[in-house]
Order: sequence, then structure tokens, then C-alpha cells
Amino acid sequence: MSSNNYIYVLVFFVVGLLFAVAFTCTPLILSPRSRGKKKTSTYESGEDTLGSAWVQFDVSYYLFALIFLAFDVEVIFLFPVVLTYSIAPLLIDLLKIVIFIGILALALAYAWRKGIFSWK
Amino acid sequence: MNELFRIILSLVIVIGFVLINSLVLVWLERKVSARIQLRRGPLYVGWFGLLQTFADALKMLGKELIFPKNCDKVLYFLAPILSFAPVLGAFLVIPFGQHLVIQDLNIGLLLVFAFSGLSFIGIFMAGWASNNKYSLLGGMRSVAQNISYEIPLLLSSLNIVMMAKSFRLSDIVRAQAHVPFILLQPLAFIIFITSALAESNRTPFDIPEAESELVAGFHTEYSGLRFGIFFISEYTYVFISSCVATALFLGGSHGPFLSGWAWFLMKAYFVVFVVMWVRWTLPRLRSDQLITFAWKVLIPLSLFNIICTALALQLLKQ
Amino acid sequence: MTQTQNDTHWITEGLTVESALEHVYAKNGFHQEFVISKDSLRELAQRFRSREYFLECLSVVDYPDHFECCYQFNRWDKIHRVLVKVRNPDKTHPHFPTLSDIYEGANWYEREGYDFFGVIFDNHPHLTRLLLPETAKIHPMRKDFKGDSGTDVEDVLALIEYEDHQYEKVSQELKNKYQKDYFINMGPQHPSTHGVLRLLLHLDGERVLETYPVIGYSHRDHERMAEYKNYLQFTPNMGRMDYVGAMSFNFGYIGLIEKALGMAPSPRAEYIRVFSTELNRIASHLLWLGTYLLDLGAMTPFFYCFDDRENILDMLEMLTGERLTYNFFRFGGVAYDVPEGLGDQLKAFIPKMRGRLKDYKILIEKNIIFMKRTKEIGVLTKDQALSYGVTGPMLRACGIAYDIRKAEPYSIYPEMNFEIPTFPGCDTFARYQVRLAEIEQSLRIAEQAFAKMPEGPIKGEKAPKVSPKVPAGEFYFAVESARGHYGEYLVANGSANPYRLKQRTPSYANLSSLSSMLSGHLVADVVAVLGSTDVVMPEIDR
Amino acid sequence: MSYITNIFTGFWSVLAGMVVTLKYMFRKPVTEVYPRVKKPMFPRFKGPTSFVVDEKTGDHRCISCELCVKICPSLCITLEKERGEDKKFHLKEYKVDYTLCSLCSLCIEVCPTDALTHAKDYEIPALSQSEMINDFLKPFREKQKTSQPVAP
Repeated sequence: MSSNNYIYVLVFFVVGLLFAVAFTCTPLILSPRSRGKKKTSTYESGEDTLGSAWVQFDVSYYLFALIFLAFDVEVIFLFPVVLTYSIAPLLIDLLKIVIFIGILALALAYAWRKGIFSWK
Repeated sequence: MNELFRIILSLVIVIGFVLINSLVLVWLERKVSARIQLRRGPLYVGWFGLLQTFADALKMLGKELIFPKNCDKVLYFLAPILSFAPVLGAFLVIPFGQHLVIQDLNIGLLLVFAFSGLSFIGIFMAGWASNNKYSLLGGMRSVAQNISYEIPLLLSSLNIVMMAKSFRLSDIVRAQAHVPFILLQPLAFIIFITSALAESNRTPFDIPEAESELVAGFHTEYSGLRFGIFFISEYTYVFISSCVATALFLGGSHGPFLSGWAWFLMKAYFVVFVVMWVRWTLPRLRSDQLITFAWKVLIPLSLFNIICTALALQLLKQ
Repeated sequence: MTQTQNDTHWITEGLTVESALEHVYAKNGFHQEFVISKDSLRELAQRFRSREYFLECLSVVDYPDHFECCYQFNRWDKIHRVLVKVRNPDKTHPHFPTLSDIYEGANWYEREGYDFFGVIFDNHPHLTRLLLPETAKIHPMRKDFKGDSGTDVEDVLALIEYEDHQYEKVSQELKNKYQKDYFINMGPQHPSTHGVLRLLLHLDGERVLETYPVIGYSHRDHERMAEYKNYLQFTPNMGRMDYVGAMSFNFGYIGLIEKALGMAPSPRAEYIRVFSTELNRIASHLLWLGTYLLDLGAMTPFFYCFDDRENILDMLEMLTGERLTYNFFRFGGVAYDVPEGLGDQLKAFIPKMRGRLKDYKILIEKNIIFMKRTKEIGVLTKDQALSYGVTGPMLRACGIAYDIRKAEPYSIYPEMNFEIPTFPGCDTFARYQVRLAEIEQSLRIAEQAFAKMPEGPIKGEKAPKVSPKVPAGEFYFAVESARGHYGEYLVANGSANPYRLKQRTPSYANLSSLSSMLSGHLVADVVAVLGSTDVVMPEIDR
Repeated sequence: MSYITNIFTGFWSVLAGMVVTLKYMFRKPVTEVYPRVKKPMFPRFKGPTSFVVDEKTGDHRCISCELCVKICPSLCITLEKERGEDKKFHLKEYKVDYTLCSLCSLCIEVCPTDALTHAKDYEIPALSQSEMINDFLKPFREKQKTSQPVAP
């Protein structure tokens, strides 16, 4: 496999971007335009919006983001392991996986026990 | 020169396919939902109303694009584009037939996950940029949901990688020449489909747009073709997820009598149908239940499943 | 009657009673009446509260020489309707003590009294406009109110000052909060507030801290309309209030006037009334079920429910010619006789509906997601229900079998064989169960009533040909609508139109309990809880 | 243990629900494709009010007693009459404003000569409010014009 193949990835992504830009811009040529004060106002069920939406906001899920980071990295570690699984003799690979996943599961159990998964 | 031609040709085909396919899927969704709900669905525009969605798309082209007064204009403009751009890339590696794949990369599966993982950035951006409180809630939810379901999605596909010993999708399909992996890995299949549903924001996991709570969630402020682009990318993600599920679990292009691509498309559309069927049956989960469902049920189950697979493979080898 | 009199010494013991009256319950719907002084009202209310009486209704009446607040107390287990009147001769600044800290349900009633009559309830926590817009400068139910030029009346000017002050205070409080906290408007133009209800949610992330319901968007002042029109002309208005279950509202009004006239409808008409009301109740519950599932994100049951509902509406259209806002009942009977073919349709419909209920149970009740979304959500305890005066399926979901069809039976309900389904869950799931069980019971009643229907004229012998004149007096009549206790308090003065017609609508009391059910829940639960209260906005706004 | 049974029952409940929707998928649709298919209205269907055409005379039966005007709760009927040579009242004008009418049929019930009825027409759109004011005498006037011979 030459690096040539990965050019496809780049080209597809860039063309995707350009296409989306072009696509969203076509109505600029085709569509009618009207003016109105209320037209561009923020939708909030027909009432005037109360202040900006960009205020300090309590995201109850930031802890999930933290665990996610930990888990995602560890899943990435699992990828090469499963690819070469059972090439080594005996039960070494199985042991490795069991230990690794065991630690992951422990982390999960800890987070669970700590009550992260139940919103307060 | 030949290579350039190939790139252009594949691009044209993929773009055409994405557009037409999403319109067909919208039509299919309308028909399926109509039949489930004792209605008829589109009937008169085109054959069985097939052209109804084309007409709707044309109408969308003529709709005015509105920039809300208080929005962040740059992000607001970029959000639908960013949610659409990765769509094309994901088609690169999908093996529609024995040799019908644009680039059979050896990291194929990872590439699909990488591209589809990008989609929620666009959604979150849309939620933030609109400066609308419903949108913000929807955007926040989409982040929480996507990061939570990414893990079971990866973990469940790891089982397949373990059995096929390759990330290349065509290799995985080839490994299922005799037995599709769904029979060997039913639990992984269920986890995969569930997480894929969640990743593509479909009911019962459509909390980012939850129309009964958040009006339209992240795309409340979007109009015209910008909204259309979100729509297209959502449907295309559904299709890509079905394609990956077909390749991983349903034996891809393998099947008797018909040629490979026909089998592949049939299976993929069947999965799409199941996804729609689920959507029109179930109510929506609440945001906290949704996330805890991933962490408390899907992730432990998929960890357990990996250990089982590892054990089984080890035993079979002995 | 003597029994209750002996038992009820505690009501007025040691209080200044201006007059006491023993009513004939069968004649005007009250057991007892007391006129007491302003100072002893709160003490009296506390006594009622401690003995598990709920505040059924509070109506303000504008008499030529005084304002009168009529409090109705009643019990769930054994009907004992006590009318307590407090009078204030001050026609400009009528002050009354508030009961909103004893009965939370009084909060909205008092605000309504202030809104319509300019009556000031001292120490009320939030005495602002309820049904009229905050900027309104009128008190339209006062007898001296003439059209739009209400501000000309000098008495009202002083009130407006007070009102501006109140309004400024409250809006300033809210404005200060908007600056730093997250507020979100749900409604009036929102997919799941079922009409024009506005909920102002004070959020902490996704968690609801406080809910402020804002009502009155579809306010038409039916009560004022009743005073203008004669008794017959007001009948079409009834269907416009609760347009989902219009039959029961018709039943309530027609029943009230018949009671006041001391007249009975023809036997055949009674049966026609009952089965059409029960069919309408099923239609109302089906509409609730469909939209409730829609609120929870499942669209398909909505269509199944509407399919069934369509069958019912077809039958009712055959009978009445209308599909939604029926004006079918007449004094002393009904408008039309049962048409041919209706019986066959009904016979085909009932087993079909029973089969559908089984499907609903599999599709909805057994579903894990539905259970997760509804169990232990929006809990309303028995004590809260008492305090707010909640009735109907919401109350029966607290395990209390209070249903007017059994508690104070009217029409031919005593002859019918049916049960009152109750569930002890107190949550939204229990409310679902109650309503689904009620569909079954209503099917039973409709079946029986249709089968037992005697031959005969559809209008009674004494049925008035033109609009009747109701003899002077006070009357109360209640029916069980699809949403609960619907009662009307009529003050008649012997003329062709009512002096005052207060409508006690069930959703009004039920919705006022919403904020207490919601605190601490998530945004997604708001629609689940609001949906479970089954509000119909025109009925609340009137 | 309950953890696992919960997962199973949950999964099972989802499947059971899906079977129900699949069952309904193969049923006949219940919707009508209006306006291509029009359902006949029930005999008691309450369309807009209109005059009954008397079979014998071919005219309306209104005697201008104004009972309907008095009973109408929404004040939507305007009636003008004139005293004819025979000392009887003759109807000059009868208009109903449909934007106000609530189809309560009180006017029909009160009518002593059964001159009013509900039409079975339900497609009565209009572009302005003034078009919704219906002149009941219009068809009768037109008929008179066509049927009466022109005086020499």
C-alpha cells in the first residue's frame, strides 16, 4: 500500500467541505429575501428570549467526559492487542486481555460506586 | 492520470449516491412510518410518491437562509458544513462488493469510526452558535451522548476484529464467507446496533433534537438548505452505520444467486428498515437515562463479551 | 341530614357566625351554608384542612352592596359540601384574608378573584394578574365594568396603582434572576404544551428549580358571557371550554339548570346522555394517551389512538351532527334521537376497542422505556392533592376513589355497574394506568346504557320551549368530566340570565399543582409530567 | 441478579412492542385520500345554515318572525323585513355572518316554520371576511329572475 491511498482520505474530506459550502450557498442565488425585525429573532416559543443563551451553565455530564477520555485511550490500546490475538502460545494473550479488561471494569465499577452515573 | 480520473469518478459517484440515497431514505422513512401508523404516506408525486422527497429538496433549495440576530455567525455557518464533510470520507472503505470498494485501506474500520465520530462536532457547534437555549441544551446533550456511546460501539466491533484479525473491512467480509458473525456474536450485534442508533441520533436516542422537549434541539434556528444538510448527513450516517453493520455482522456481500453488491445493498437497507422500525415503535429515553444506559449496561456487557470472545477463541485453538 | 348536623359542631364552634343555613342537598347541591366574619375565616379553613376537607372552589360575587367570597369545602370520602361566605361591604378596596398558605390551591383562585374583581387578598405571596395580561387595567367581572373603558371607573384607579406596584415588584425580582440564571420559556408556541400554556422554567443545567405557569392566552371570559346571555343561549359555550370532552361540560351546565328548575329529563334522554358522555370520555382519554406518548417521543401510538378516536367521533357525529364542540343537550332532554345504524357501530366498536387496549398495553405499558420515563416521576402525594384540590384521574392515581359518578351520583349512574379504578403510585405511571382503566369502565357504561335505553320521547314533558327563567337562589351541580370534578356555582336572581355563574374546572386545580410536582426533575420530565396532568387550556382560561 | 433480569425483560419488552407495530404494518391504512376521495357526510352533519326550499312553492318559508335573530347567541343574523300590502311581513334581507356563527343550531330549532336547515356543504373557503357573510335570499332572487317572463 502506497501513501497514495491516503490521498483519497484527504481529497474526500476537502471535497466534502467544499461541496457542503457550495450546497449551502446555492439558495443565496435562488431564494427570495425578505426583511423583518422578528424574522431574525431567536426562537423561544413565541416569547422574547430572556437574556443570552451563553451564560454559565451547569453541565452535569462533565464527569462522563473525563471517564470517556480514560476509556477511549484504553480502548485504543486494545486495538493492536486484539489484532494480534492468539498468535502468542498458550494462554498469555487471554491473560493479558482479562487483566486489561479487568482493570477497565474496576475503573467502571469505581465510578459506578462513586455514584457518577446517577445524576444528582 | 489514471488515478486522478479514478478519484474524480469515485467522488462524483459518492456525492450522487449520498444525495439520492438520503432522499430515498427519507421516502422510505415516510412510507415505513406511514404503514406502521395505518397511513398511506406519499402517494402521488412520482411512482408511489418516490419523487415527493425530490420535490421537497427542490423546495428547500428555494428557501431563504436566515442568520439569527444573536448568533455567532462564523460557527453558525460552519456547523452544517462540518457535520456533512466527514460523510463522504466514510464511504471510502465500505466494501459494497467483492472488489467494489473505493480504497480498501487496512485501517478501514477505524477510518469509518473516525469520520463518523466527527459528526457531533458539527451538532454541538450548531447548538452553541445559535444562541438559543433549546439548541444549547441539545448541543450539550449530543456531546454527552456521543462520547458515551462511542465506547460500546468500538468495544463491540473489537470482537469482530478479534475473530477476523483485520481492520480491513473486505477482510472481515471475507472471514464471513460461510457463517455471518451475527450468529457467533449476537450480543455484540445488539450492542453495535444500539450504539449506532445513538451515534446517529435516532429515536429512542434522539435527545439532541427531542422535538417534544427542545422544539428541534440543535437545529431549531436552522432553515432552508442548512437544515437540509443536517438532515442529509443524519440519514447518511444511518446508512453508513447500516453498511458497517452489514459488513461486520451480516456477511457483507456474501449470498447465493445474486451478485455481491445487490446482497450488500439489500442487507444494508434491511438494517435501515430495522432502524426505522425501532424509531416508530419506541418512546424517547431521558438524557440521564440514556447516558447511564451506556455506562451501566452497554459497556459492562461489551467488556464481558470481549472476554467471552477471547476465551472462546482460545478454547477453539486448543 | 340530622346526622351531619350533629357531627359538624366543630365547624363554627367559637367563631363569629353571622348566619347559618341548612340546605336541602337534593335541591341546590349544598349541605350547609355559613356566613362568617372576615377574621374567623382563616381559623375555619384550618379546621377544614385538618379534617381533610379540600377547597373545592372559591367564587367571588359582586353584589350591589357588598363583595362576597364563597368558599366551598368538601370531602373525598363522604360528600359534605359546605358553603362558607365572607362579606365585605367595601366596594372600592375589598380586602379578604388569604388562604393560600393553608390551601395551596387557593393561590390561583385568589389571583383570579383579584384579576376579575379587584378583590385584594391580604398577605397573598404573589397577587398578580392570572388570566388577563399583566398590563390590563380592568376588572371585567365587576358589575360596574362597561366594556373596554374600565379605567374610567374611579374605584378601580386606586387598585391599578397597587397593581402596578405589585407587577413591578415581581417583574423586578424576575429580571434580577434572568441576569445570572438560566431561564427558558416553554410555550406558548411549543410542540408539547398542548395549546397555549407558557411555562417559565428556571433551570440549573438540565434540572428544573422552579416552574412558573403562565395561563390566560385563550381567555374569553365565559363567565361574563353567561351574564349577558340567557340560559339557553349559553349552551353552545360549554363545548368551547373543554373541547376534548365537551359532552361532560354540556352535562354539567344542563344538569345545573335542570336542578335549579327542579325538572327531570325524559328517561330515554338520560340514557342517550350517559352513553354519549362516556363515549366522549373515551375519546378524550384516547386523545390524551396519543399526545402523551407523543410527548415522550413515540409517535406511532398517537395514530392508533386517533384511529380509535375517529370511530367514536363518527358515532357521535351520527348522533349529534358535530365532532368536537357538541351542543347536543337541551333542558329536559337531548336535541336528537339515536339514529339508525348507531347501535350496530357501537356493538362493533366495543370489542374492537377492547382488543386495541391489549395492544396498547403491550406497546406502551410493558415497554421498559415508557416505565423508566414515567415511574416515580411527578409524584403528587395525597396531602398535596388535598391542598391543591386536585381531582379526576390525577387524584385517583393517588389511590383515592373520588369520582362524582359514585360520590354524588347524578343522572342514571347509580343504575350502571362500573368501578372506580384507583392506583396507589401517585406518579405519572399511575395516572396512565387510571386513564387506561377508565377507558375500560367507560366502555362498560356505554354498553350498558345503550342496551338498557327505554323507548319514549327524547324531551321531558316539562321541557321549556324557550329559554327558562331560573328561580332566585344558589345552586351547585358537579359532574365527573374526563379531567375531574367539573362544577358550576350559579347565583340566580329570577331573571332570564344568571347573576353569576362560576365554573370550577378540573384542569385549573390540576395545573396549579404542576410546579410542586416538577421541582427537581429534568427538562425532559417537564413534558412527561405536564402531559400526565392532561390539561385542556381553554377550560383553564375559560 | 436483578440487573440481568432487568436487561432481559427490558429487551423483551422492546421486542414485544416491535411485534405489535409490525402487525399493524400489514393492516389496511385507515386514512382517506381527501380531496381525491370524499366521504359522504352523515345526515345530521352540521354545515352552514341555509334556507329550506319549499317543495310546493319553490320559495323559502321564512315569515320574518325574528325568533332566530333573538335566540342567536353570537348575533350573526341580520334580518330586514317590510310590511307588504297584505299586512304581512315580507323578508327583504337575510344575512348570516359565518365568521361569527358557531353552528349551535338553536336558530333551526326555534324556527316555527322549519325554514332553516344545515347545508351539507363543508368546503366553504373564502379569501376575506366579507365573503363569509352569506345572503340567503340570493339563490331565490336569481331563480325569480330566470323563471319570471320578462314583462312586455
